[in-house]
Amino acid sequence: MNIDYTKEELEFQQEVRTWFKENLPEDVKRKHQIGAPFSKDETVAWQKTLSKAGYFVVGWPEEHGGPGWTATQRYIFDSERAAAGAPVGMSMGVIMLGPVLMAFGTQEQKDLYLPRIKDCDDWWCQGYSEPGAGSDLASLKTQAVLDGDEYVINGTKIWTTYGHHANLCFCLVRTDNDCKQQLGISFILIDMEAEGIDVRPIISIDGEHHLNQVFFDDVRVPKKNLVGAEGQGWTIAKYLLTHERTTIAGVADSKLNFSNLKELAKTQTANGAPLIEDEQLRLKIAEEEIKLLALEYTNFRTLADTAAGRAPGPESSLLKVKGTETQQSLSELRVEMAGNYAYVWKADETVAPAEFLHATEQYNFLRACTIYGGSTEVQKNVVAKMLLGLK
Amino acid sequence: MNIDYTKEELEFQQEVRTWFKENLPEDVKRKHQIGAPFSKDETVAWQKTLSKAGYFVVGWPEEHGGPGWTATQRYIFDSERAAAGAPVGMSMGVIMLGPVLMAFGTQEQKDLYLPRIKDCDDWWCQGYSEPGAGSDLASLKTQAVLDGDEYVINGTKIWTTYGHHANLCFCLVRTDNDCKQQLGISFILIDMEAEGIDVRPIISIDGEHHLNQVFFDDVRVPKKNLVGAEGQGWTIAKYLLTHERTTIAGVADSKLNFSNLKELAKTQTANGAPLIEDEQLRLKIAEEEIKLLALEYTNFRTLADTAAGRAPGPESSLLKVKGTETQQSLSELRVEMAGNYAYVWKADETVAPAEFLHATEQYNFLRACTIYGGSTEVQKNVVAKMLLGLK
Amino acid sequence: MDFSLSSEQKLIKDGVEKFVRNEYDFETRNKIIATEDGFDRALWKQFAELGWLGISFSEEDGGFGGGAIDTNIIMEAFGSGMVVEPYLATVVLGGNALALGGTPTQKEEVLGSVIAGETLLAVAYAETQSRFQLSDVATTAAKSGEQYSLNGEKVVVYGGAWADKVIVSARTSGDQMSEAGITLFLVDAKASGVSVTSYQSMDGARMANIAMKNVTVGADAIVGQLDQGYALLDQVVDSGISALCAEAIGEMNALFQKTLAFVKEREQFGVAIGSFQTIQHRLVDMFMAVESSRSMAIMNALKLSSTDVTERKKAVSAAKVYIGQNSRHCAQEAVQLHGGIGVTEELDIGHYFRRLTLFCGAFGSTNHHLKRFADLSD
Amino acid sequence: MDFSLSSEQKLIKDGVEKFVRNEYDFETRNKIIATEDGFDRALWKQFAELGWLGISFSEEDGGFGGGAIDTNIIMEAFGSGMVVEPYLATVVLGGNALALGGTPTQKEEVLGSVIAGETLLAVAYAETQSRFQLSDVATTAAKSGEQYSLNGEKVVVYGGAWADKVIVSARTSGDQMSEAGITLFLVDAKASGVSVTSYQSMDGARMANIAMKNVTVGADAIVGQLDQGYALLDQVVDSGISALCAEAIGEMNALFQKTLAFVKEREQFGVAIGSFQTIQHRLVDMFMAVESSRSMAIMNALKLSSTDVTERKKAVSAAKVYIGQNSRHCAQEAVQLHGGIGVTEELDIGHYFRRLTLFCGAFGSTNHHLKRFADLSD
Repeated sequence: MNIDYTKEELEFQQEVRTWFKENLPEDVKRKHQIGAPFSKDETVAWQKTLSKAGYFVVGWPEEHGGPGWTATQRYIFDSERAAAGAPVGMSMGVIMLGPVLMAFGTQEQKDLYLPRIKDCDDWWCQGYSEPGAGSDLASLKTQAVLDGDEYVINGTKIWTTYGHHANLCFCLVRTDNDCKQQLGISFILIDMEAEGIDVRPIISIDGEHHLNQVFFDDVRVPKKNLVGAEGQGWTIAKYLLTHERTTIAGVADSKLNFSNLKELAKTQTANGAPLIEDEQLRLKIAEEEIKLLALEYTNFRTLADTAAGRAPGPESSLLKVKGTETQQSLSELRVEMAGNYAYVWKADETVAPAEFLHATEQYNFLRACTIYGGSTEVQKNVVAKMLLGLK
Repeated sequence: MNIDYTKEELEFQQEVRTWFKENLPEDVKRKHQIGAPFSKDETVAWQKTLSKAGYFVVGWPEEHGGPGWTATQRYIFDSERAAAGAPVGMSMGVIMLGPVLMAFGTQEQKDLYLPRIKDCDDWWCQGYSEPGAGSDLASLKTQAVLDGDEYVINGTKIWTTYGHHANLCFCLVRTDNDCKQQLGISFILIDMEAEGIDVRPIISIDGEHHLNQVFFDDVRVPKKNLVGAEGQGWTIAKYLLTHERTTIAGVADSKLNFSNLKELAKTQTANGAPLIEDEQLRLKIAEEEIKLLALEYTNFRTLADTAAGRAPGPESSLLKVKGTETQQSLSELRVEMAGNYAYVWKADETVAPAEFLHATEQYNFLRACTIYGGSTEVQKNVVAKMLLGLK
Repeated sequence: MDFSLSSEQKLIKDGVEKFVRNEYDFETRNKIIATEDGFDRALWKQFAELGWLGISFSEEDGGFGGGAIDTNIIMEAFGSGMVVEPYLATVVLGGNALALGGTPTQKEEVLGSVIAGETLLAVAYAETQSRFQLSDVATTAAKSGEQYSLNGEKVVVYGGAWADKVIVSARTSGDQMSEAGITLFLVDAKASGVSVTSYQSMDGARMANIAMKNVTVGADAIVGQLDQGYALLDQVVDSGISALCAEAIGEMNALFQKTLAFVKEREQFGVAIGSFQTIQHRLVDMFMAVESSRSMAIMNALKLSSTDVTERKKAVSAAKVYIGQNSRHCAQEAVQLHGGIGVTEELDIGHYFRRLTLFCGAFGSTNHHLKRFADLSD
Repeated sequence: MDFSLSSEQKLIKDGVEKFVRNEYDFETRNKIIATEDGFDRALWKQFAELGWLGISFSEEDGGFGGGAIDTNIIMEAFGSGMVVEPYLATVVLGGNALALGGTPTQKEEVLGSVIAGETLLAVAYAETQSRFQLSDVATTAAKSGEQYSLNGEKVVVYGGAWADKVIVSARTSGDQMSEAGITLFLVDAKASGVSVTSYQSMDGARMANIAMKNVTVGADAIVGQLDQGYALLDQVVDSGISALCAEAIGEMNALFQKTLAFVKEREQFGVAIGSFQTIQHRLVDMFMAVESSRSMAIMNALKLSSTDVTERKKAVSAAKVYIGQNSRHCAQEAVQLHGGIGVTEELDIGHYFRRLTLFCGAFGSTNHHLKRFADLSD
């Protein structure tokens, strides 16, 4: 048992570290640090930079244009990326659709979409949730009816993250109403510019536009856009959710966030003394650091499993639950430290220090992280049933 | 709205305060303060002292030999009793059986038992729980079959507090197996010296003998010992549980315990300084004081309801839940303050300071207070169904 | 010992609750906060006509002789509808400052006008560096002749965007951190040298930073005693905290009631989610949080007028800590139990959440008041 | 990066687990702690024969060249059965003190005898006034000629009732609180002037207070360097904490497994209580507590031999805090979910509860280590 890197891994670490040092623009770093929102253009520009360096589709194998890294390399890259203060990017195509196409897509689909994802030429969004379905994903109602060579799609999807930025959507639709719920679901790719699609904004609790409701009114989609077989959608969705969970835990980013907060506690003052001289805050910070350490080593253990060729199992649920709790408690800590400035809303630096301008926005927004990607309650149900055998 | 006492109430308070000052023996006070266990003789002696002063059956109306106090007077008495450092005594007869007999008993039963309870001549125990029944009280199995003028009782009761001290037992038994569970239960009084009764000790997690399992093997009980009608046992039991809950909350005793702890924090030292100079401990103590204040005012509100003639409703469940949580967290605080001495078990003052000798015993023993008298989980089920209408 | 309301108090309670129910629904509120002004002056007039603005003031000051309990009744009902009109800033903070420390002239001219709904007030004490410490005052009031010249900046002033007059803490002597040497001044918001930078607070209301550059006032602008303003300010802020605690109860209770209704209706996996035991116990925990917090708000109101200053301050800090912790719990649970819809602007849940988040930090965070309580208890 | 066990380690693990399962059930343990001695000397011999007592020591010291991971494997398995034999006191604390600081003679004579199962050790540092502070030493070792005379009392000494030799911290120079000036001495428990008052600790094991009155030892009794004993003691105690954390994992996991089995079997209201969602989620929380704690124990073991002392100390304190909090949670939940039977002597649950309660305070409470961690992190 050891946590040492090999010589090659240390060299790789150095290489990545140097790249971020030389290529991460100051303004991107600053925005990320204070939690300010990014525009679509800003996001795309940064992702294209990553892409040119071969640092965008980091989890992909070489045969599909990825770097073919080991699990440890991926971990090193993500740690360095986060430690450098670089945002992870809104890459649903990379993390979610890519692996699905590699596993279930036709050769034509792979040839068409994977290179465009790799080069950050498409913006994919995800069409899973529906109003009324919530955590009960399998009850989805959006219909896809085959008409000649096309599916005709009717229904609505909700919580579509950055649907207003996306030109493509991977979507779960119902192709069969007469079988067991889960077996009637298919996975299909939809052009967001197609006729009959209406994207309406949902403003989040942080006052920003991240989410949308998407309406489909007789939208025609070529049959060849089906991924996998008809009725295979639920299998694909589950495959994908497991991949999503470990990412959502966001350990590396929480570590950066924490060290920023700790620095703030030393530099910001109250009553003439640094905030950290308040014993209560000092111990709270220590406690967060300890919790992060536990999260990091749990992450290591999952990583070691992945590296050993075992698929991330229900244990990834734990990581999701604990990781998102940590994100929330760190955002609470920032609000705490902001003091009076926590009340300020959508103001600028003339009114409050930049470090605290977005503190409550983030606190608000992160309430969602224990809801999306399978809520904490659903994760616990899964663990109870799958791991503990409780019925 | 006000929390002021009337002139008469203030005089009453003074009277009670003086009595305790003059009549509470130092050794009883000290034992209670450090949480040392009392023998049967010690308990009876103290209760007889209370009884002679008219301070034993404090909740009883005048017609049955009680003082006929108002709810406020009862509150004042209990506060003064606790503040004086006097134990409440093991008075199941007073708190539980007394009210039941007054409401459901025959004249003969009243005449026979109530005076003896008042004078502390009998020690009553409670026969409710059974192995396997737990929180599902209504599933009890102990049978009482009528045979002439006597019931013949077979079965077993568990968690019988001080059953080894008791000469009498009030008991729930099944008199009918063919109706709805709840309707087949009766309430009966049993002589603990009767033939066929076997009392076996259960040692608690604090290493002390408080509890017992009682076995009934063809125990014959006169029919006149039935309280209420056959099948009325469940109604009586519910009546009784409501009475029990507010008592279990133990707000006044927690207040005394808290002020003892705070005093200890000022007088005991670590690294040459009083414990309370540790900021973390100081704030923890402050937090406990604040929680106690909330509990006290919730208690006031329930009291005001009772004083206004409304029976304590499901709100008493809240008091039970919060009150027992407080008892547990105060006991944790004492263990925390005991430092190294918390590990010492059944030792004496040559080994560790008296204040900490019983710290872990109490911490251990109080784990039970969220289990007995209707566990926290059961209380929450009750509130969810009765108050919130959740099904 | 009596925890019941008088018949007058019951009338007020019914009145305010009815108003919120019938005239201040979520949609109405959204429209109000979207206006340039950010609050509804017509409604404010209506409050004045109903007597709500004068309820807690003595009859000789033009009020109705009520007290903290009456204030709490109004604030709790306002909380249930997240009323943004500046009752706290104008009536509770500003009004109390004048009622407790105002000269006869100030009372007659300004407090009377407040009760009539014609003047809006704010109390401005926080500064960039001061965080929650009332005694940390860098703003100066230099005397020259019979006049005082005020210089400095006050930040995050509740209702500061709307105030006609602002009661400002300034240093007339002593060090920046000392309690002695602070004086309160009544300053006209339109006076020369006053500049108000207003902005939204996270609950949709308006706050302001208020800068003063050579603002000249006379000695008749002093509220309370020269150099003795700290104790008065402390008492005024305590009354604000007490009122805000009551408002928080209204918000917590609204969240609890709405969440309870939601879990009874919302179906997942073919049944109402309120049938899941985990959800049931979490609702019970919310209910307990609301009811215990209510006990604390009552405790606080009963002790607010205590002549024992330590007792008052302990009560206020205890309530702030306890209701702070419990309201945070309720707010987070309400959002989590609502799921996705709970984190949108569309539903009122998120707005209650923000309002309670603001409450937790207002006039001193939970941690600040826990320490204050501990200091007073030693 | 590799989190797997070597094949030797797997063998040890299987061996110790098998021993606990087959030869150390709850009834056996109860019999052992009820004996006068309070532990089983025959079993101790067996541990020696199996090589368990020497596993973590270097080959030149007569051991098998293992490390903290190996110690943890044994301690976790011992934890699963609450083994009371003095592995922690003798092998981990005493053994490490000699391995790290012993003279060649001490190693040959004493450590060798420890590994052979013939000598039992204890490390005695706590005093009445010292609480968790290793540097607070009032016991004195006054030099006269070539001899030292020890005076003072050590309290709550782990395994102190059984020890043949005790490693004692005493002050050879400096103030009572100073880190400098502390020396460790190897003292024979039967030496003239040593009196041992032994008693039960709450887990059924035996502890002792050890008083020394004019106990005379030579300079060859010094373990480590004169006046430099603090750093060594600190490292020794850290190794003890690390091992105890592993033991706690064994106990937590046993509680989790037993509670899981219980809720699947126990019926109330006609169904297994494990079918209630609240119970299910609480089991999941316990499971998460065990697994995250395991991560921390691994972290700790990996950093224990770090030459960066701050890194080592931070790791140890972090693990103590985290596993302390989580083990308390698990222990309380296990008892609560078992209901009445969970608070009796009869069932093992209450015994695990007590053992974990002891763990939480051992070698510094959660609060003590949280502060130590914060001090090291600033």
